[in-house]
Amino acid sequence: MANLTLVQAINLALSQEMEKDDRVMLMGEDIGINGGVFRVTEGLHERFGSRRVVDTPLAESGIIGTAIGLAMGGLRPVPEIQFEGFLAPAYDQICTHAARMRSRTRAGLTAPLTIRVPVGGGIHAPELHSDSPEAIFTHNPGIKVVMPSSPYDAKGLLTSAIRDPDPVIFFEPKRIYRAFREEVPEDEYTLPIGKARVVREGCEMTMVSWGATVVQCMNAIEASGRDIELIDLRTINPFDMNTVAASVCKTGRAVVVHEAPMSCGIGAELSARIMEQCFLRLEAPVQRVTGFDTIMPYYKLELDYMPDAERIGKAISETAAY
Amino acid sequence: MANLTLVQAINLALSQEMEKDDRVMLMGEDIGINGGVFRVTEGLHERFGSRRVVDTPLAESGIIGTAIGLAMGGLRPVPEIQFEGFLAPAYDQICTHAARMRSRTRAGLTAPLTIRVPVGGGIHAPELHSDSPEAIFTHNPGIKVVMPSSPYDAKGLLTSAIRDPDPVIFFEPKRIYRAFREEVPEDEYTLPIGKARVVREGCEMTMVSWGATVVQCMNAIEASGRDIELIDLRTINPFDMNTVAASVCKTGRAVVVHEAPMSCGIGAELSARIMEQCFLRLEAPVQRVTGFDTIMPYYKLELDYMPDAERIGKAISETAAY
Amino acid sequence: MPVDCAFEIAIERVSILDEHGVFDESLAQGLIPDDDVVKLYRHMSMCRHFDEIAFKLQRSGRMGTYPENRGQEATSLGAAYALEDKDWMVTCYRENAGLFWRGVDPEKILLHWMGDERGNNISVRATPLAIPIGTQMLHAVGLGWASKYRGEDGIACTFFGDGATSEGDFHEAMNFAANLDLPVVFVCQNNSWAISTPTAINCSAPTLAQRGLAYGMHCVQVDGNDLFAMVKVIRDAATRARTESRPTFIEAITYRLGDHTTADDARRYRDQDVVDEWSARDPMIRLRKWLEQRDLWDEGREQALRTENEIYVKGVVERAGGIEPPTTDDMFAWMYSEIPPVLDLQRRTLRTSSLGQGIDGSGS
Amino acid sequence: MPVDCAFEIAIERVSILDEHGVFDESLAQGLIPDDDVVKLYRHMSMCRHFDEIAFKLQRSGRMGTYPENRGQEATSLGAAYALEDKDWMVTCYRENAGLFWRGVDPEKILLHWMGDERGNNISVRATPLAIPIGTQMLHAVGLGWASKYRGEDGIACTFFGDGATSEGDFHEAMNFAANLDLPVVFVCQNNSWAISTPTAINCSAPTLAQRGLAYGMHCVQVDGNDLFAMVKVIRDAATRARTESRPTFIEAITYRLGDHTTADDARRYRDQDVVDEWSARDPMIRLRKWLEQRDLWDEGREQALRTENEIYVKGVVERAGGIEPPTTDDMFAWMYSEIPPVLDLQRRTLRTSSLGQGIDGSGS
Ligand SMILES: Cc1ncc(C[n+]2csc(CCOP(=O)(O)OP(=O)(O)O)c2C)c(N)n1
Ligand SMILES: Cc1ncc(C[n+]2csc(CCOP(=O)(O)OP(=O)(O)O)c2C)c(N)n1
Ligand SMILES: [Mg+2]
Ligand SMILES: [Mg+2]
Repeated sequence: MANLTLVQAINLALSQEMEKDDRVMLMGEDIGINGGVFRVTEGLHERFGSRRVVDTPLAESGIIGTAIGLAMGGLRPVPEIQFEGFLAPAYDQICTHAARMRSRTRAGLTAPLTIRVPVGGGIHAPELHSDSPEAIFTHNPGIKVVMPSSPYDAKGLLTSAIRDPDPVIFFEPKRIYRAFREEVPEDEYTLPIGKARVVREGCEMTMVSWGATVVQCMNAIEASGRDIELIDLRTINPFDMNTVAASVCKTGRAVVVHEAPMSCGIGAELSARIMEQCFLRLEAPVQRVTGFDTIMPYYKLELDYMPDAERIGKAISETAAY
Repeated sequence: MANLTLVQAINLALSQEMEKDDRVMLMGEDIGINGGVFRVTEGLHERFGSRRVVDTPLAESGIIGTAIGLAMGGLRPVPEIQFEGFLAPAYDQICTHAARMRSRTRAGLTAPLTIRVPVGGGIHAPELHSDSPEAIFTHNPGIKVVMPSSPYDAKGLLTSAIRDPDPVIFFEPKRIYRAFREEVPEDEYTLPIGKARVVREGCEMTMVSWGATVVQCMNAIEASGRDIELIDLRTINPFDMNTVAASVCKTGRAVVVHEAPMSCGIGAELSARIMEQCFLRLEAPVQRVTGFDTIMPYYKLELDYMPDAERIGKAISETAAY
Repeated sequence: MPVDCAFEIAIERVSILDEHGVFDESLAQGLIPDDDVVKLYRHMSMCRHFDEIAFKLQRSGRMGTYPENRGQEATSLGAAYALEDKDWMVTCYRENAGLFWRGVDPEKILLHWMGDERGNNISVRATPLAIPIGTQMLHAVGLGWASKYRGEDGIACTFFGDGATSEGDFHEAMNFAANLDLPVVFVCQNNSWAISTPTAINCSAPTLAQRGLAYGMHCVQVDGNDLFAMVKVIRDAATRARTESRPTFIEAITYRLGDHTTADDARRYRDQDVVDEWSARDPMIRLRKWLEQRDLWDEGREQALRTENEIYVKGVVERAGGIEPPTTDDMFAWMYSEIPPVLDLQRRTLRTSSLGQGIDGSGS
Repeated sequence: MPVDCAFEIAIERVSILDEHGVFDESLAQGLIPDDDVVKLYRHMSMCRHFDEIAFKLQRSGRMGTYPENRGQEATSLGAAYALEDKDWMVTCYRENAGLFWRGVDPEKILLHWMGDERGNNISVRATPLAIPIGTQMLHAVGLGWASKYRGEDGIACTFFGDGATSEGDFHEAMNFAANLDLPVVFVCQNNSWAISTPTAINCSAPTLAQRGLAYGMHCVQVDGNDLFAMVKVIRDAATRARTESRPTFIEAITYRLGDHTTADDARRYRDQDVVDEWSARDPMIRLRKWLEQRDLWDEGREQALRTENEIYVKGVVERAGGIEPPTTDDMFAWMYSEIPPVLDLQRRTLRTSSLGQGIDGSGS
């Protein structure tokens, strides 16, 4: 066991998978000698050399498109996109090709790549460095979407993602890259993709979140003094509806929290499904605490945009009082 | 009044706006001499010349990126993207720039462009020619999304879109490009963006749809013999929640129908909002009849993917019986 | 000197057997054994017949949109002949001749255009026909890279049209291959048109070949209707890729004799005169003359071949048309390595709403 | 001849005042009046001071990430000097010198990096600093096109780094401008680095200038630290754009003397030796020498200028720091020309759920 930050846990997962499987290779902008702009790949270039840790040209579509080719060619590429905003130029290769290759060829060719991307707000970065596009890649079928909320989860989920035969986007909540440490086993382990984690049991209400906002949810729950069940989705696509539905059928009330804009976000999907599956048990409408339906503002206002313990707290009391 | 197809109504709107306003110009792949692959721009190159109807290089990001520049430079460009699948290479310019220019510059610069795109399945086309990405551009704030379901609406909405000071994606349901004709005024007129249309009043249930599926909904409603209120959303973003909520608060039951995959689709958002706003009036969970959470299959299976009168009919009976 | 020269270059154009029958013996030396030229001609002829039949299938409503390959056969066939089994061929959709030569079952290509994903499940090293223009070259770069990564000497050869070179992904693919030293051969089939768009709108430079100069890549222009020249430039490029791990950019000049696809009507935008001129440059005409001059071919063999082709393609069409239809299960079964529970519910019920269904999926 | 020449070209490199003080009188003839050289030097000096202060603001926690411009001032300033008010300048984020010359208030640039959109609301013909690399060139193409469309002779001049030339949008922009004959000047600031990535990974060709050959575009390489040479090549390019509506691609060779941004530590990936070499090529050093040789400048004026700069930049910082903070309303007010009802509800309640609210927005 070691006491690691999220950055360190990811670094450890990467190096262990590279150690174990020569097919695993890293590629991206500034990930080599520089160790990545967040230092997530620090030391890996030194250790594994430039065959396996590749500084690429500055071209996101090129990074993902060549990674798809590498994956179709039998490797397990782990491309990094420097910030989630720069998934946009790679959107076509991700949704048109990575997500479709298996179904298009009836599994004749597959694209088992793992796209690592820092995600979300809260670090006072310039525009397009603070967004949360997970719903976009969930509405587009064919690509798995994972987002850990802690160092332990990050290591286990990333290991699973790299070994997964399907393409995965692995979102790393940059706000908690170094926010806290956690005991993380030094040996390798996996955590199942598609399974949520019940962070905290409770019977008064269900709260669902993922990534950096899980921390805000915990704070809000503690401040509320209520007996709230908190579910960390961990995998956004395919999401673990059984765990969510079972919990809401038990508690009768639900709040979903995420940073992304509200409309057509994951919150909308969870809300709709909860209604479909727990309608007769619901004692209040599912409440969503999310980013607004606006552009994530420049950083002077970012904290006003992101759901915080106060806004979540309000939702808790309203839902409870309904 | 003339009896026009959807294609003809759009063509008429384009030529009237070009006639009226020299700032309006068309650009895209094969839209000039060839009149577009669906012949929507037929005759316009001949009439307005190659200054105002421009055949561009085969590059969707280039088309939208230069259109943004044209719009910032004071024109009203109306770029065509040949099929909705090819919005993907332009995703970055649309979401990163067109949608953000006004808020980024506090309206110092704006991008009033209207992106015309054929959308949806049902014409036995190759892959990527049959998708429905409207939710993607709704989850990304800053861009208006419009989809007509009839020639009359198409003309009025497109005229409004071109005159709108904000960027608009104007989705043209290709399945009904020539499926039927309708009386369309020859004089120019506008229809408000952001306002739904109650196609048919009813008090037993509310059905919400848009684009080509409105026709399927009508068929299903007629077959059901029930008193169902049908709302055509017409504008997807910003959508007219007041009309929807008022109707569901009246009927107590709702079915939403769309072709796009279910998860995080517009149906999810409508469902969630209906619950939020009409919870105590709801007598059944909001039902969604949508595409599956899979890639739109190659055309042998496309009709199995798309919601048809039968699937909609099932949803009607289930919701009524709940 | 305040104004001096920063860079200087010239690009070669290669032709071996031209439209007038002029043949460069020295360049052709050892290029293709006579027997193989016969085989290649026979293959081209089969492909041409396949193309005609595919066109008719569409016209008679038995197949969706189809892009005729007519007139461009030499380009991909020359390449396929020069490549090895371990190499990847990453094509667009007008390379039937090359794909069939490599062993792709023509039935698969029909299935593809019949709207059936099974047409893309092929066992040789070839990727599925690429519908989104200009995106597949990046996959070729990755495939070549994977081979190099493993220390193997397989390469990737990718095909795309003149129009495709306007897309950003084309640029990114060329740039990756050049800067990361990857074994890739880029073949641009300049057939004068991208649907109704003439090449000048997609590239107004004097040559398309010079696209490669931007990357310091070796570039060459070749007569794409000249099978011999195609074999030569691809072989040279393949060697460069295999031994030096350096990419090459090839502009193959050819012409789309048919409409863009069956959904197109080229008379709307081009003159028949030019089409006629190019018809005279058909790769098969010159090849047949060359063979006849050397007594390797005659009208009798041509007749026999025609009958053979008819029988063969008829069989292909029957197999493609006779395949049992896909089932709705197929929409779901291939999405992920294992079907997730929420999707499985949709598969089993063919419903998107779980209304009236328990969370275990039971119910209506 | 079966192998002949398809294309041949050479690219020029332009230098007027080099790092050793060598000055080409004939090329400089009539280029910049002496008075203006003094003004330009003074402006550069102000920008250099602004840069230092901005750096310090970040270090002291009063501003977010900031990209130093140090060492690259001549490139954008030379361009801005050669352009006219009616022209558009479409930059990345290392072109303060040029933007300030055109009249962008330095306060706006600070506001931008302080995380405030008001920093992008500028009244001259310049677009906001571009954060997404390689995307803004397309806007320049559209802006140039709009001017041509209206029959005006304004042009667009766009700036980007060496790294940006790897992005697909760069290619699409160049291709649109070349094929549609648009009045655009493309200026690549090749400063050797894209964060930690050396130019060779982004372009392994002998020159970056040759990127333009792919489009048949006029290309030129220039010493980007040479203000005179910059003015000359931009003026030539602007004339080509204005009178022939033809684009030009300029590779301006310069060097990033500082870290990529304040979030970067360049010592991790580059040798100080090379930085020192480039420090000697600083555009300000040679310009000051040139002025002093001609008695247009001396130590006294330098001292006075320093004081002036300090006072001026201090005022800028005070104005930027003193602006009242944005309100939450600002998140909503600028999204659309008119705020839609659903968004207005979010604005008024600062809530995303309408729980407990009537459909008219009343309620909690
Ligand atoms: C990204 C994308 N944009 C547009 C289209 C529509 N489209 C199909 S083929 C084609 C023209 C392709 O021209 P070219 O690359 O020259 O190939 P050719 O058809 O001539 O072989 C276009 C515009 C597409 N399939 N993909
Ligand atoms: C599309 C995109 N990808 C990645 C980044 C992160 N990033 C910011 S600056 C930069 C390097 C830019 O290099 P260059 O174009 O040479 O400009 P320079 O900083 O040297 O002026 C990178 C990778 C970004 N801002 N946008
Ligand atoms: Mg072509
Ligand atoms: Mg640089």
